[in-house]
Amino acid sequence: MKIHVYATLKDYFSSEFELATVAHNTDELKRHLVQLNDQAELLLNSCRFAVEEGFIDNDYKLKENDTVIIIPPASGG
Amino acid sequence: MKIHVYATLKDYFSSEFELATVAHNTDELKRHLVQLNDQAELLLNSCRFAVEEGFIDNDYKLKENDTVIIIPPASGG
Amino acid sequence: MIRSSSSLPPVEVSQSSSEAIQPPLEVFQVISAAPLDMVELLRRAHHPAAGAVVLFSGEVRDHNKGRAVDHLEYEAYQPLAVKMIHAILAEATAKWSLQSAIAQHRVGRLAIGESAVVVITAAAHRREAYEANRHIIDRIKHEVPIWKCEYFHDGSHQWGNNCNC
Amino acid sequence: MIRSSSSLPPVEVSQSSSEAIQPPLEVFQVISAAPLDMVELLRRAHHPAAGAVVLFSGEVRDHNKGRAVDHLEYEAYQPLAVKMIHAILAEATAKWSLQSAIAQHRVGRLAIGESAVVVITAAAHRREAYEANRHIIDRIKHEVPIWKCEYFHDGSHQWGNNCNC
Repeated sequence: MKIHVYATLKDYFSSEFELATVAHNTDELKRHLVQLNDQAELLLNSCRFAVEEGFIDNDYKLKENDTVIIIPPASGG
Repeated sequence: MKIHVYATLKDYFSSEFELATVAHNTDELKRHLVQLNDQAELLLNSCRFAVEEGFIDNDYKLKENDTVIIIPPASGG
Repeated sequence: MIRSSSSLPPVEVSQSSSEAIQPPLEVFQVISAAPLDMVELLRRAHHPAAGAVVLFSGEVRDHNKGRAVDHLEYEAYQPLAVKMIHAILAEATAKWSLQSAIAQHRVGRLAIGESAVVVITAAAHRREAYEANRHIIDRIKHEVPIWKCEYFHDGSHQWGNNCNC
Repeated sequence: MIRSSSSLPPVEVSQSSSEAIQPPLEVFQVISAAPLDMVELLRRAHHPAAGAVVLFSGEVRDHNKGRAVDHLEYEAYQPLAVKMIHAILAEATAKWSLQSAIAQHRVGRLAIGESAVVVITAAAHRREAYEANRHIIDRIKHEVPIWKCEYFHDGSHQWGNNCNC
């Protein structure tokens, strides 16, 4: 599955990469990503996840050919 | 003494005119003006008075050569 | 006795914020018969330390309280109006540590859609810029000797106590 | 499950105000790499029934938290950001019976003093224009996937959770 990350997440991962293993939901995806870079764990816990159609939560069943967008907290203020 | 009026007061008085009698303070001036047009009484009670130097109240001693500015309520809103 | 022209307390410039800069108060024609030039006013309000700029424009509506408006006329007692607007801007600049504060009010005849009054505030952060902006326009509308006369389609006119915006 | 892209309740257009007009929602490029054209945006926001226009501009400050800023870069996840900004504008338009609601956000590199985001609201009266304007910018800043990266004079950079305005 394809992963796209934005903003400060690019300090931890490539902006676009292929995940070898399939994650079936966002919690599983988070665990895979922490294995790739455990420094990102805290940040990942505050991120939202989306597929092309919009935001998803952990109930959404990820498929092998999904592109998952990982969205850090907005700039806020 | 010279009187200058503004805005809706011009529906009751000329915009600039000379008052024959001298009013010694703003209360006296108001009485003279009501004698000229008693329809203006209610409006005059909500007006502010000024001379060139700024707003005045009834304690200010008007002099014969003063120009008194009569200021209806602001447009508000 | 003669009272302060605007009944304002003396301006105290706050030095409490570390980012507070002694603000250069814009001095220019605050009452104007010519159309308001928003581009020029925005340019003047610009400041490298300001992260937030808020502009308010009060514009002539085509209807007021169900009546079709043809045009407006604004009248001011200028000597006092100018002094009071400057005092209001100076007080707001100090209170909200503004980088700039600008206000300009039209007088004379205005067509539908024209801007009668513009207020621009610039501050480090947006809360201050919004609050100061609204404070300034509220005080201009309530305190400053500027009056609106509405001319309706039916030929009648009315001096307004009611705001158009 | 897939959730609504913006988690917004459905838009309900209020018909309660007698002056409420079904507002024509401006549809144009809400995310833009090109400089924001405030004159054109103000022109678009113009409406004959609007007595009050409020413009907010979030601009790049030369300092943030005591550090000298060289320039900024903004990044957006555009497909979602665009949808969310349109939804925020539509909701505010309905809630405050706005005559127009416009927002435009820059992406890419911005110099000091440039405007990163503009929000314009037009309403019959100024309370609505101010409140809607501030609501829109607050939601854009807190909810929409747009991020700021500050590049400092010392060569370092920082992705910001902290607003520049």
